[in-house]
Amino acid sequence: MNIASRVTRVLSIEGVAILGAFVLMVLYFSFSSDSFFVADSIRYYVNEAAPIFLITAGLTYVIIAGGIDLSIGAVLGLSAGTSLTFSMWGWPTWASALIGIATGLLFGVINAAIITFFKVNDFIVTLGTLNIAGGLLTVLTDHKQLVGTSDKNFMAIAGTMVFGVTTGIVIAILAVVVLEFALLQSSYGRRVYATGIGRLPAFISGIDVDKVKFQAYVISGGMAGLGGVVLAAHLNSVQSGLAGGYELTAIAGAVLGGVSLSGGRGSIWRAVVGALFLATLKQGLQLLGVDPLIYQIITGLCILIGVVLDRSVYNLALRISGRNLERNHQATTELSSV
Amino acid sequence: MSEFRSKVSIASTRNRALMDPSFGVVALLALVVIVMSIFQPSFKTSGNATNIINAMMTVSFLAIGMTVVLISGGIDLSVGSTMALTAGVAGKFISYGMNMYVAFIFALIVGALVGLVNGLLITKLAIPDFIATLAMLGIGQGIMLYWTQGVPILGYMSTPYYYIGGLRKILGPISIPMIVLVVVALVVSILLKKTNLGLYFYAVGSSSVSTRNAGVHVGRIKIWAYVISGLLAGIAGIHIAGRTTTIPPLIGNGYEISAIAAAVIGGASLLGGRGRVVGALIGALTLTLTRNIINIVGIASSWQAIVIGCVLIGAVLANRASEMFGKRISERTEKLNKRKVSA
Amino acid sequence: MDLVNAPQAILRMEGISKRYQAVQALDRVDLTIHSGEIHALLGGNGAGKSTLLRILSGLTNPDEGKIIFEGNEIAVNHPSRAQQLGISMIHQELSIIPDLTVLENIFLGQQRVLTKSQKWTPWINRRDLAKRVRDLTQTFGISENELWAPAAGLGSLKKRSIEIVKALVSDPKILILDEPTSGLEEHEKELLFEQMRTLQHRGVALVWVTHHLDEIFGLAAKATIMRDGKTVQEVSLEGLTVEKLIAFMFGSEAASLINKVETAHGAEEDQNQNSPVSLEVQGLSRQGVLKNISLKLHEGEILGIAGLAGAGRSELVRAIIGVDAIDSGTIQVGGVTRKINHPKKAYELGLAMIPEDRKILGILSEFSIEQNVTLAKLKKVTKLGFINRQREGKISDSFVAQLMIKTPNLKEKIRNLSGGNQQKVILSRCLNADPNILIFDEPTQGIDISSKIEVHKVIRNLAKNGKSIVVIASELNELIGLSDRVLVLREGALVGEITNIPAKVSKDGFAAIEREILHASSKVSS
Amino acid sequence: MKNVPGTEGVSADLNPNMSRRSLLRSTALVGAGIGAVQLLGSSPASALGGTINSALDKEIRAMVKGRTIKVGFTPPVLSENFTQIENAAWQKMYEFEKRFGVKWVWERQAPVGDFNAVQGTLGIVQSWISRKFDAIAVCTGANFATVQDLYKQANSKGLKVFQFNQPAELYPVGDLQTVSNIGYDNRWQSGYLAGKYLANTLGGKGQILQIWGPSGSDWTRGRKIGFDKALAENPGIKVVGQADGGYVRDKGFTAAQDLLTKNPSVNAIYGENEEMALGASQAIDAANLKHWDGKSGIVTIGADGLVSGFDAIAAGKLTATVDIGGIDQGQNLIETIFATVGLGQTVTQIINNPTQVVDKSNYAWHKAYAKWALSAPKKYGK
Repeated sequence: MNIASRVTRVLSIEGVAILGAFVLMVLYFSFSSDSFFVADSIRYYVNEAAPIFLITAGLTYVIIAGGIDLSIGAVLGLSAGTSLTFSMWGWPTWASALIGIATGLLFGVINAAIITFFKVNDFIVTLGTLNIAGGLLTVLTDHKQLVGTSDKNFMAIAGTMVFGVTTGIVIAILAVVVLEFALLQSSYGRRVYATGIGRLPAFISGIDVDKVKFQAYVISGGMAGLGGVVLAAHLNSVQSGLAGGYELTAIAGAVLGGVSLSGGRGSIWRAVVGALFLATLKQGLQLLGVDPLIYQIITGLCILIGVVLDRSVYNLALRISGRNLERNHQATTELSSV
Repeated sequence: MSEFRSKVSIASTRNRALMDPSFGVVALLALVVIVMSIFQPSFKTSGNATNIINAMMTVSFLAIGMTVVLISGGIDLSVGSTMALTAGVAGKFISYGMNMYVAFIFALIVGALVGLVNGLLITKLAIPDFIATLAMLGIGQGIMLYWTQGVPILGYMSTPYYYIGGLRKILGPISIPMIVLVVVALVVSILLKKTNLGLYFYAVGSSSVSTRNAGVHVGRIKIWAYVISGLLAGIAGIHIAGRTTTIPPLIGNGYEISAIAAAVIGGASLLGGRGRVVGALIGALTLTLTRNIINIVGIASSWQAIVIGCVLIGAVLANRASEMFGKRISERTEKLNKRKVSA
Repeated sequence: MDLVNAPQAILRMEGISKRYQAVQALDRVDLTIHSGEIHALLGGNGAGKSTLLRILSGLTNPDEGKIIFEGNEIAVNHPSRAQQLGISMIHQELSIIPDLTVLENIFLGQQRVLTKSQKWTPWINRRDLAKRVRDLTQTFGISENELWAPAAGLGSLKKRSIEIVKALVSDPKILILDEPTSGLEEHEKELLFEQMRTLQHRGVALVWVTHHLDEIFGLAAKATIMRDGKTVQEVSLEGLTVEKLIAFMFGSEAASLINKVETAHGAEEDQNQNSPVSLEVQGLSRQGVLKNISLKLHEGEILGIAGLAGAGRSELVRAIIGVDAIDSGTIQVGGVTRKINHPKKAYELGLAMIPEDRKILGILSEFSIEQNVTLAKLKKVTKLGFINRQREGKISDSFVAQLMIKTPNLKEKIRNLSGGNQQKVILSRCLNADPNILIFDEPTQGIDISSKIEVHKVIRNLAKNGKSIVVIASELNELIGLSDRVLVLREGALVGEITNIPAKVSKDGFAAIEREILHASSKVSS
Repeated sequence: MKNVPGTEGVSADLNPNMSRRSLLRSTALVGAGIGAVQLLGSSPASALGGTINSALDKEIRAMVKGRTIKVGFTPPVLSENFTQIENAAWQKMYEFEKRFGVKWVWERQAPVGDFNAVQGTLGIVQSWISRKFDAIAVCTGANFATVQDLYKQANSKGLKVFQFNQPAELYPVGDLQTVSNIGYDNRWQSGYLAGKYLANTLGGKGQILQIWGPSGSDWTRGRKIGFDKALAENPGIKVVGQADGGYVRDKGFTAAQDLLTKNPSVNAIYGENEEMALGASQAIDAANLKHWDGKSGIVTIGADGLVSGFDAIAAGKLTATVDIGGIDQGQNLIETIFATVGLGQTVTQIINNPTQVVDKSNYAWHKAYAKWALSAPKKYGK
C-alpha cells in the first residue's frame, strides 16, 4: 500500500494525535529549556509521576467498565502511610510493601462491594471512600509522625537505578504493560469492554457484569496501593493530604488520552500518555520558569486543545481512509448523529 | 440489573412518598436531628438553626445550579472556581470604587459567561462535559490567582454588603441571603416545572436523541443549563464574598464536589433526567448539618473527613433503601389492582 | 375540494446525495410526493431509506440536491424546521422519553404548533394541552389517567400509539411513517391503517416505509423503490405482486431465492411430541408479571408463544433465561431441576436467547463482529485466560460464511452493519455457545424480507438438527409459519395451546389458526 | 510613633532613617556576622539607630562586581502572610542593589492546582536545582524528612538552600541540610505567647475555644505544644471546644459559629492563624456577642501579623495577634543569601526572629512596618 494510506492508517489509530502532541511538547521544552533533558530532572518528574501512572492504569479498567473511582488519590496516600508505618516498625521490606498494596485492595473491595451490591452511585460512593481514606491517613499521621524508615531496602523499592531509570519507573512501566496486555488480550479484559459498551447486552450474553465491575474496582484499588508503596519509598515520609487530587490528574489524563467516561472505549497506553502529557506540561512550565499563577490556565487550555485535536485528527484520518472502505453507514449515522 | 428490571416491572404512580428519590436521606436527617436535640441541648437552639441555614447558603446556590446541569445530563466541575472568580470580580471592582450593585451585575455577567463558554465547549466542540468543565475549573483558578497575584482581596466591605453577606440580619434571624435563596429556589423550581425550558432540561437529560427527533434544539438547551449554573455560581460568589469579608483566590476549591454531592444526595441522577431543587437543598442541608454536628459534638478534627465520608455513603444507601422498599410496595398494590380488575 | 382526485406534488426531492465518512449513503436520489397520497418507500436494509427520511425530517443535511416543498426550494436543517413546514415523522426506534409523562411526551417540541400561537411563550399549560390532544389520544386508546403517568411504564404498543398521536397532533402536511406497524397487534394495525386513510382523505401526504410488503397493497397507491443508495424507480402498485416488488428491491435472482423458501413448511404430522423433553417449566410465577406457567419443550420442536403485547411473552422467556428473578416455580433442563439466576448459568446449561429490541439488548455496538460472536462463550477462544485471535477469527469466519453475513471484514464494528446482518451476528453469538435450546424473541423485528427469510431458514434447520426452539413473534403468520405448536399467554397466564400447526395449516389454512390464537389471546377474562 | 522606620521607602538619595537603619544592619552583617542580625538586625527597634558609612558600601560593591544572584522563593501557598514576607525580601534586595550593585534574579513559585502541595514543592525545587539557581528559599508543608534528600542533592550541586517560616525547632538540627533556617519558634514564640496572653488577659481563669489548622502540619504541632504549656501553667483556663478551621477564614467562621452556639459563655477564642481568628471574630459579631473591650467580652487572638489583622485590632474586632516577624524573615533571608552567596560568609543554621504579641497598645508601628515592607519600590521576578 502507498505512503498516504499508510499515514492515514497510523493516524486513524485513536490516541496517536495526543501522542504526537506529547512528543512535540517534549521537543519544544528540550529546545527552549537547557535543563529539560538533564537526567535527574527527567528521572525526578517521572518518578514523581510514577504513582500517577499506576493509578491511571488501574482507573482505566474502572472507566472502561463504565464506572468511576475518585478514591484512588486518597487511597494511594493512605497505602503509602500504612506501608511506611510498618516499615518503620521494623517489618521486613516485602511485608511492608504487601501491607500497602493490601490497603489499596481493601478499599477497592469496599468500593466494589457497595457499588455493585447496593447499586448506588459510584461517584458519591468513591467520593465517600476518598474522604474516609484521607481521614484515616490524617489519623495515622497525627498518631505517629511518618518521617522515614531506616530500612534502606524499602527506599530502594523506588530509588534503585536500573538502566538509567529508577525502579519506581520500572515498576510503573511493568504494571502499565501487564495491565494493558491483560485488558486487550485476556478474556477478562474482553468482558470489561463488553460491560462498558452495554451492560444489558453483555448481561444477556451471559456476562456477570457485576462481577466484572467488582474486579475492576479491586484492580484500581490494588494499583493505588502499589502506587502508595512506590510513593512512600520515593519520599520516605508521609503526611496527611498526601496524593490528594491525584485522581483528577488521572481522570483528566485518561480522558485526554481518549478514554470515554461513558465506558467501553479507550486503552491504558492512551490514558497513560494523557497523564504523561499533563505531568510533562507541568514540569516543562516549571523548567521554563513560567509564572505558576498561570499554570492552571495553560494546563486547562492544553487539555481542551488536546481533546479537540485528538478527535479531529482521528476523524480526518477516517474521512480519508473511508474512501477505500465498504459501504456501511446506516447504523453509524444513526448513532453518530446525536 | 435494576435499570433493566425496571423496564419489566410496572411503574406505579402510587407511593410517591416512598419512591421519592430523597425520602431515605430525609428520614435519616429527621432521625439525626431528633437524636441530637435529645442529647445536645445546644443543638436545638434557634441560634444553631440559623447558623446551619447561614452556613448552607453557598453550597445551596451551587447545588441548585448543579441540579439543573445534572438534569440536562451534564456535569459542571467549574462552579467552585467560577464562584471564586465572580466573588473576585465583585470584591475587586468595589474596591476599585465601583458602585456595589453595578459590581454585582458584572459578577453575575462573568458567571453567566463562564457557563456560556462551558456550554459552547461541550455542544459546539463536543468536548466531554467532565473534561471541559474541569479545564474551566483550572482556567478560572488561574485567572483568579494571576489577577490577585495570590493575595486575598480586601477592603470592599461596606455596611450594605454586611447585610447582603448575611453577617447582619434584617429582622430577627432573617438575613438577605435567606430571602435570596428562597427566591432562587422558587424561581428555578418554577422554571423546571412550569416552563418549556424546564421540560426540555428533563427531556434532553433523559434522551437527547429522542428530544432532538421531537424538534428541540438540544445544544441550546444544554447551553442554557450551564449558563444557569454559572449565574447561580455568580450569586454564590457575591454571597460568600460578603460572608467571609475577604476573598482568598482559591476560596472556591472543593465547592464543586460539595455541590455535586448535595445534588446527588438530593436525588439528582448523574445519568440525567432526574433531580429537583428541593433535593439540592436537602443535600446541602445534609452536608452542612454533618459539619455542624461534628463541631458541636466535638469530634476530633482528624476524624472529620472519615465522618463526612460515611455520611455521603450512608445518604445514598438510605435513598436506595427507600427506593427499593417503595418498589416492593407499588408492585404489591399493582398486583392487587389487577386482581380487582380481573374480578 | 377533494384532494385525492386533484393531487399536486407537495414535495419533490431531486438528486439528493449524502456521503458519510466511509460511504456514499445516497447517490442522486429522487422522491416525489403528492398531497393526499400514501406513498410507500421500499428497499432492503441499507438501501438508504432511513438516510433519505432523516434528511427530509431535518436530522441530517444532504451534500447535494434540492428539496422543493409546495413549489419553493427549502432547507430543512433541524427537525423543528420540518415541523414548522408541516413535516412530521414517526420514528422506527420508539423515541419516547421514559422520565416524562405521556402528555409531556406528546407535546414535547410541539407546543407552538399545538397552541396554534406562533409567538413563543415560555409557559406550559398542561391542562390546556391535555384538552387539545384529548380526542386524538382517545382514538388511540390512551386514557385520561395515562396522559399524566410517566411513559416509562407503558408497553411498546402504547408507546407506538403515543408516537402516532405525537406525529398527528400538529396536523402535518406530510407524515413520514418508518415501520409504523412493528410491534403492533393485528387489530392495532387495522386501527392505524384506518387512521392513515382518514389522513389521506384530509389531503395529508403519507410517506410509508415498511418491510411488510403485503401491508401496502390496497393502501398505498405508489411506491418508490431504492437499492444501494439509488432510486430504482417509482412504480404504481396497481397490479403489482409482492414477488415483483421483491425483484425490484433485491434484483431478480435474489428474489427467486426468497420466493422459493417463502413456502417451505412441510405439512407432515408433528413427530416432536414423542421426542424427549429438553426443557420443562413448572408453576413459574413472577410478582405481577407471570402467573403459574407450566410448559414442556421437546427436542427438534419449534414452540411459538403468542399473546398481545404485555401478555408476558418476553417476560416468560426472560425469566427462563435468568434475566429476571422468579418468585416461584421450577425449571428442568434435560430432566434435571436447575436454578437459573443469571444468563451465564443459562448458557452453561445449553440455553441461549436472541433478545428483542436488537439495538438496546442485542448488539455491543463498539465491538467488532468477531468480538460479538465469541462473547457468549469466550472459553472457546481462551487459552490460559488469554484470547486466541486466530481461533476467534476462524470461528467468526465460519459463521459469516454459514449465515451469509454481509461485511467487509470481521474487524468491522457491528453498529456499521445493517439490521439484518446485526441480527445474524447475534444469532451466531448464540449458536457459538452450542445451545440445545434457543429462544428467539421477535427475531425478525425491523429487518428486511430477504434477511427475514434467511433467519427463518436457520431456525428451521436448527430444529431439524434436533435443537429445541422457542419463538416469540407479534406477526401471527410468521409465528404460525414457523411453529409446530403455539402457546397463548394472556395477562401473564397460559390460556391456550394449539398443537400440530403444520398439519392444521395444510388442512384449514393460516386464517383459521390466526383466528383461534387471536380468540384465545384477547378473550375477556370472566 | 513619629519616625517609623522606612515608611518613606528607599529612594536613590538614601534618606537618614533608611540609611542609618541599613548601615547598622549591613555593618553588623559584614562585621560581626549574621549572629548580630539575630540580635539587633531584624528587631525593628534597632532600625531606629545607625550612621552612614559609604566607604564600606564601596568596598563591598568592589567585591561583588555587580554579579547576579539567582534566587528561587517558594511558599507553601499564596497568602497575605507570604506576600508580606516576599515584599520584605524585595525591600532588602532593592536596598542591596542600590548600595552594593548586586543584581537579583527572583522567581516565586508556589504549588497550586491538583498536584498535592507537598509534591508540588518538591517538583519546583527540583526544577530550580536542575536550572542551577544560586539560592533556594523554601517554606513547605512537607514534613522535615521528606525534603532533606532533595536539599542534599541541591548542596551536592553547589546550590544553597534556605528554609523560612519553618518550625525547625521540631527537627533534629543535626540532620538539617539547609544553609540556614530563618524563622521563629512556633512552640514558645507563637503557641506559648498566645496562650500566655490569653491567660493574663483573662486573669488566669476562663473558658476558651481553639480553632486549629488541618491536623498533621508541623506548624499546628509546634503551636499546640506551646499553647498546652501555657495551659499547664494556668490551670484556670479550660478548653471547652476545638475545631478544624483549615487555615481559611470562612471555615474558621463556620467552625467558630458552631462552637459558640454550644458555649456562648466562652471568654476567648484562639485561632491558630490570623485568618481563622478573624473568622472567629466575625462569628462573634454574627452571634451578637461582645468583643473584648479591655474589661469584658470575648478575647480573640491569632498569629501571623497581617495588615488586615492589625486593622482588625485597630477596629477592636481582634484582641491580639502574634507577629511572627514575617518582615524580618524576609529581610534576613536576603541578608543571609547575600552574606553566603555574595560574600561567601558562614551563617548560623538556626536564625529565630523576635516575635511579639500585638494588641491595641502596640499595633500601630507593627502595621506601619508591614506597610513599609509592602511598599517595596521594585517588584522582582515580574
